[in-house]
Amino acid sequence: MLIALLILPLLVAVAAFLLPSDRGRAYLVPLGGLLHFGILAPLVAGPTVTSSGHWLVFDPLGKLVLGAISVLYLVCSFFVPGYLGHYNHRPNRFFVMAMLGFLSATSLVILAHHLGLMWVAMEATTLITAPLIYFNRNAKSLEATWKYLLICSVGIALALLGSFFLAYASIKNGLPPSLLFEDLVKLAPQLSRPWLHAAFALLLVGYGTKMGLAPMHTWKPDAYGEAPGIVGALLAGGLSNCAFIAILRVLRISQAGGDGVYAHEAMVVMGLVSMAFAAVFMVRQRDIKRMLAYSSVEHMGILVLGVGLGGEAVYGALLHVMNNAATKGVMFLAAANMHRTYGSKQIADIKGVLHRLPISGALFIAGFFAITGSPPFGPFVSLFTILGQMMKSGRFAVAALFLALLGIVFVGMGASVLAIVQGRPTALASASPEKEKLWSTAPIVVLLAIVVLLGFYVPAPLQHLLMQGTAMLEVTR
Amino acid sequence: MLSDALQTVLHLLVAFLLPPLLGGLIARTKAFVAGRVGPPLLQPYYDLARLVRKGSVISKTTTWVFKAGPVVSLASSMLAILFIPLGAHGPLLGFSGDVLLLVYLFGLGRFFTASAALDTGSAFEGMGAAREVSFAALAEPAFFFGLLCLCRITGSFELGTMLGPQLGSAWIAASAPLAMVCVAWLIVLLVENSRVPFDDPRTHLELTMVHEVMVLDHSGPAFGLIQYGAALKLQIYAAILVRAALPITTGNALTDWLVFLAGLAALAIAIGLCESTLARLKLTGIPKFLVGAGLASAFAVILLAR
Amino acid sequence: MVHLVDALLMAVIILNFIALGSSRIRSSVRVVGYQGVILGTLPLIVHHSVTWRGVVIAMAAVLLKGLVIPKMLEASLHPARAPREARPFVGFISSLLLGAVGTGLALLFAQTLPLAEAHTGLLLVPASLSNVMTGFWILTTRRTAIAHVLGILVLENGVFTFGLLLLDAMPELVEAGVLLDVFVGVFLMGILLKHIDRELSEVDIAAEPMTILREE
Amino acid sequence: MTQVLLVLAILLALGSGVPALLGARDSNRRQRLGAGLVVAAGVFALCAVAVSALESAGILDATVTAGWLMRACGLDGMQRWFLVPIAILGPCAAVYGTGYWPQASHPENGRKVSLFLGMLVAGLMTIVCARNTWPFLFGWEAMALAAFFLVATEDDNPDVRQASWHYLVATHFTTLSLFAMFSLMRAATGSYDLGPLPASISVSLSNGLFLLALFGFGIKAGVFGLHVWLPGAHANSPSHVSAILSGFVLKIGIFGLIRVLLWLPHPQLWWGGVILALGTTSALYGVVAALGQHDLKRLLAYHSVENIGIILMGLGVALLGRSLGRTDLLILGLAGALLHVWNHCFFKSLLFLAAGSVVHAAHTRTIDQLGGLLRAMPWTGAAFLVGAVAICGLPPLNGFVSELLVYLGLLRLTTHQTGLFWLAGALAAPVLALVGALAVACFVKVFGAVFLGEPRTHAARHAVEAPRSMRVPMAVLGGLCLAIGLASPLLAPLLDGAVSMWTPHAHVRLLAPLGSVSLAALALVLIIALLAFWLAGRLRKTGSTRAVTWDCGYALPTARMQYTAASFADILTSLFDWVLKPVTHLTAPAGRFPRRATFSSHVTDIALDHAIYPLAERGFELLSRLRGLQGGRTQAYIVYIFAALIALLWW
Repeated sequence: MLIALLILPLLVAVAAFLLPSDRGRAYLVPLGGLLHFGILAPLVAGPTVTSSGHWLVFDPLGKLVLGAISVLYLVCSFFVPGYLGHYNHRPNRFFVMAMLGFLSATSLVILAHHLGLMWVAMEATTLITAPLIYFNRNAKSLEATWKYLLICSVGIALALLGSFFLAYASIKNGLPPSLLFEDLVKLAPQLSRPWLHAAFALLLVGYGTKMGLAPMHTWKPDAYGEAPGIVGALLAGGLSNCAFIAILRVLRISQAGGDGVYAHEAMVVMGLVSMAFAAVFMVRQRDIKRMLAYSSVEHMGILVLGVGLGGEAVYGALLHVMNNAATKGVMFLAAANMHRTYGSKQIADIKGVLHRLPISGALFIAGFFAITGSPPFGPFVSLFTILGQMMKSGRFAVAALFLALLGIVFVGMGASVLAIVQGRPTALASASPEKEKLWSTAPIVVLLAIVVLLGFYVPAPLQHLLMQGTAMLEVTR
Repeated sequence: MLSDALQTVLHLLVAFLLPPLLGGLIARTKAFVAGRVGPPLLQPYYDLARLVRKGSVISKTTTWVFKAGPVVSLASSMLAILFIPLGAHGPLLGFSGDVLLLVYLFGLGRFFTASAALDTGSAFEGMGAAREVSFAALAEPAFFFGLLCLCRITGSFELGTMLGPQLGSAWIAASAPLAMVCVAWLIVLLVENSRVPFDDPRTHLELTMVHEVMVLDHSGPAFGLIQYGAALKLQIYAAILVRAALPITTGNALTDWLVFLAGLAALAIAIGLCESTLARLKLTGIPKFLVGAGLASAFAVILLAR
Repeated sequence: MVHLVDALLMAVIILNFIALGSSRIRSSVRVVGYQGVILGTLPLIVHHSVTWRGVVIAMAAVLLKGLVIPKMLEASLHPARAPREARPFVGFISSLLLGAVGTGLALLFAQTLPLAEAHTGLLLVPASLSNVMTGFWILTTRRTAIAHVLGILVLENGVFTFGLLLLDAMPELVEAGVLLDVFVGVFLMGILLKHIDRELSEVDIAAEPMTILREE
Repeated sequence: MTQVLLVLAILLALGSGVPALLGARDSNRRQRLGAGLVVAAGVFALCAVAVSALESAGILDATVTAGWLMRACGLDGMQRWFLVPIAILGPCAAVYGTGYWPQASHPENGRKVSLFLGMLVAGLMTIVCARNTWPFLFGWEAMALAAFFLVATEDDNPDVRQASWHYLVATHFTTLSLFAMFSLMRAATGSYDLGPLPASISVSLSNGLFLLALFGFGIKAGVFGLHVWLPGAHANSPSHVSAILSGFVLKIGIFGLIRVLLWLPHPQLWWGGVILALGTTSALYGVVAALGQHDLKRLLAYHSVENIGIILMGLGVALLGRSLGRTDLLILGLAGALLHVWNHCFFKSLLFLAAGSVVHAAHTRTIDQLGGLLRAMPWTGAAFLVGAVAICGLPPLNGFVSELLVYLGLLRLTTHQTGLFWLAGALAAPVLALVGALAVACFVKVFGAVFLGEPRTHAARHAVEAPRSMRVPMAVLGGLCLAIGLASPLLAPLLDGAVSMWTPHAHVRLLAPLGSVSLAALALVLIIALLAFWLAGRLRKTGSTRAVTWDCGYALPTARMQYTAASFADILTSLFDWVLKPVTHLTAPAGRFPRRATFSSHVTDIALDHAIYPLAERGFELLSRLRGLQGGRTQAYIVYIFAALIALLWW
């Protein structure tokens, strides 16, 4: 069954390659999404599934993250045919294939329980998203893709070195050579501490580059800024979370190996640094998508910060994975609608969205309130839980910094968001024929509904998974 | 000896019939100093009687607010005087905190008098109203710090007690603060009742008036109400000041009344002398003077903290 | 055996210095190719038991790293327009010095990590870290896009060197995957290099290329 | 039962905008339906208050609610006290809105206003009855965001945009400090349920919580220094929204402060001192700034700062009493503050509604472009007059009663014998008196300039009275002002219930002469009536003639000769120009035949224009300097990666 999750999207991708019609091909993306979700749903509801040889394991952490990605992908995929129809002068064969391959690659990252396999899958996601970022085929998107590939390659190389270090940590002490996570966790107490220590640093930096933690985030604003909105949504809500889960898996080994204090503190610092970097660049940001990219940096920081704090903040962070994915989806898709209508993603050019595109505008501003942690949206619950842990463990300085940075981000982001949604639309935008259609708004509404629902109520199965996931990351000393 | 009932009747008579006489006394004093014969002492009463019988000229611009001005300001003064002790005789009404009622009743009167002035749409009356409310606002702290002194000394917030028999002994313990309060209150009295050196009721140039210019358009019975109300107000301030300065309670009602009335008369004569000898202050100098008075009475409070 | 390995590793390190010091891109590409060839053959020497799958992977590595990738990179260099020089921010002498410092630091860092008995005395870890540092220097001191690709290749060669310590632990499937990923990555970069070449005019190249996307 | 009624009320209010949202953009009928729903919500809320009062008195036992709901919400004495005003004000504003902001004439934003007005009321109700952190914060943000959208109703106007932005930033800082405060409280109690904190927590934690509450709720309440959002938001939103903002949204800050202060152990003496000092400063600054305003609604907004100051003065006295162990101070101060919450809610919203009618009729908020409206708009004028007299704290209306309680608290503090704390009272009370007198000056100015004299512009000349849907809410609020002024003892049981949350078995009437005040007010009304009757009789008998205003012999006065509001306030504003820092623009007449000469001046806000803006500007400047970090060079980016790696390895 797990193999099907990996193979089916690839099969659909092959179909996309063979299908001659550009219009028809676009519909393969929702088809792939549906298939993936259809296989995934019963698996998530069921017990932990392990493939023969333990290379692929579908554990609670994986269920949480892959579930979020699958839902986000499914919802976003309904946006794709209309979107590609709008740009019907561009060939979409590689775009559609990459979209489907993305699904397969991300699934593999999350399912993989082998350090090397996970690395291979992670690198595959980088390679497969590059054509997605280059969709617009202009100088800017070229530069963005280049930087994305280059910086992520450096990061991923360091991650590979870290994986090797980790493997060597067991060989050094004469343990049976295995790169399976479960084995590593089991053997962790006997691993060589210096190697483990260095491995965690390398892996945190390496996968942190992919996740977009500052100061390794530098590719993010460029890539998110130049990629189509829907790709931005998938990168922010999907790919980043893949890297996050990779870090979590390594963290478990580090914890079990007795190096947990260092790992946790490193994550706390990294999280705060990411929030700070994001805050700096979100103030007076001129580009709407870059703004969202920095927001993604901020929230990736919050994720590692939460996990670094431990306790109930881990629960908060895991919940925040869902919240952030859905909310980023809302914002990126709404931004894509604005970009199409206004023909620009410069904040100075976009005005009066609430008048011109009332639904997208309302959704965008709702997404803004959600992502900045306002009740009653989902992110509030997760942020508040993380904050609660800070107070509980008496880390008042961290809490003060956290809140101050949230405040700066709110001010920075709010000024831009309000400048966009309020006011009178420009003459250019009023003249544009673009209209709000079902395909361009319904997916966003669904995502926002999820965000609101998660704010009021965490469904019991999800709650169960979250508790299991939290238990997996509990510090055992 | 005067019976209680008789004293109450006397109190009412002094409260409501005496006020115009103070004005007469002041005018008489001024005439005396100027070497004139001056109007009879009872002239204010004749004026009132004449006004009540006269017809009125009312501006076309005005509304009912114009007529409400005199009514409300007189009504508030009439209610206020019931809470004032006249000499050693306690007030007719009283409750803990009535001192605040007094302050705010004057505020109510001021509100409506000034509004009535603005109702005419006249630039001069607007000017007068502006001056009236501004100066009154600045006089407020001076008056209030004095009240606070009395509150702290007597431990009561009821005018009857604050100005009651304890005050006599308090003068021995806290003479300096009380003296300062009396000075500050004299200034407040002069400001609130539009006397020289802060205002000149006898001036003939509207541009320089404060209170009188506000009522330029009133005539007839309404103007009568205003004049009577002004007299009542003077009486209230005078009664408070006299009691604060002369807190003599002999136990003999007749003596007490005589002391009080003599005090009132002396105050009226003093005001008359002031008006005869002092020049009117420059308009822009008045706020400074008022702030100074406020600081003086604030200093009195701080003196109590020793 | 050990001496042979160490000698080859020394060669790798020396190639690093050549790559750092050479001013012509074409020769750098070749240098990196030679490195690839050496590293591709090393597993066969280090490995105690030679399996046929190991041989296949080694052959593939030699082929890809030593031949295909360098050829591809050379092909992406437009004969007329492409820059011949690597145009570094830092002069070549300084580059060399930096490389020496980097290699020294790498050696120092390698000293802090304890090795298994079988591996003590081998130059594997220092060589690996030296490659990583060299890759880093190339990446940060060169201006042109193709130099950056070379930097990445050197960096990855370093990681690959370290992988030699783990030959027993790493399943061949994963090894193959790593190799494939590296190749596809460089392949994609090669495609992009062509596009970059097409997009940028001479003027752009003379100025600072690829810096449109930034915060002001 | 209480809980069920509460939930119903909240849901009704929350959903009141839905019919409008689903209907046509210009459907007045849907809007009226929505207003009806808000009225129903108000009725349910009042029923809940009654039921819970009966339940707590042991007269009624109607507990039919599930446990979790009981934990989520409920009504104690304090909550009942705060629920009543919003249950009255919400419906009044909604009904007023049907006449003032009909969807048919505002198709572009009418539905938005209906929707968020309901949400605002629902949020406020939720906050008041919340017993747990989550509903409290949900209600809080619903309130905050709904208010934001309401302030931003006319977002094509740059002033409105700026005002809504200031509001949004301010309210989010409140939210963040509430996050910190509630999570700290949770850490102390181990539960998200709201309630007293254990005495085991440290004094410094208690102090920290006090400061957080003061900052967070202080922003919402509009305490001086944190009031920066308030004038703009009140001035630029539709008037019925301003009414709720000023009438109750500010009070919710007070509500939060009062509740949290009760729960904190180790009350320090300096808490009361700080609050008293802040209150005094706010009161004085509010009224002084109001004097300098040219915009009718802005002026009213600054008076909100003033009145919040008065409420805080009462609260400060109560806190000092609590720390000093003086129950009498506590009861008087708290009762004064609480009663002033009601009173300010009623008279300030009355004033805003009346101001709304003026704007509705004359299409301007500039005081000096109005005038003489009383003749065209007798009801509105009368309503404004009632509000003005009440806000100045003048008898016989309600403002006097609450200010009297605060004064009594201050005076009692003044007579406190030990220590030097009494000086705080002795310095604050005269300031309050000054504030009262300045308020009189200010409202004489407004009432005179807007309603009296001659109309100054064409628009003012052609104003017409507001429709009945706008007059009825004003009448209700005005009636309440009068009723509380004349019959305050009737409120004593409810007030006792609220005050008893702080000190058991409080009886306000034992300390405060509510009965005497009512009698005095009645006597005053009676005397006024008799005198008015007499004067009317005399005038009829002696006869009167109509003529032009006597203007010292000038026979043809025009409206432009009238004293303007700005001139009226000049004596006082020039006295305070060191705090108002007015900006003047002068085009002096020049040449032999001078063309147009103009002069204008406006006062600035000391906190916004002289503290926050320069500071924010500095901060942003600093941040901009860091932007070079993302300078576009890949090489630098790779250096970052290695720097991070080395830092982590070095650690």
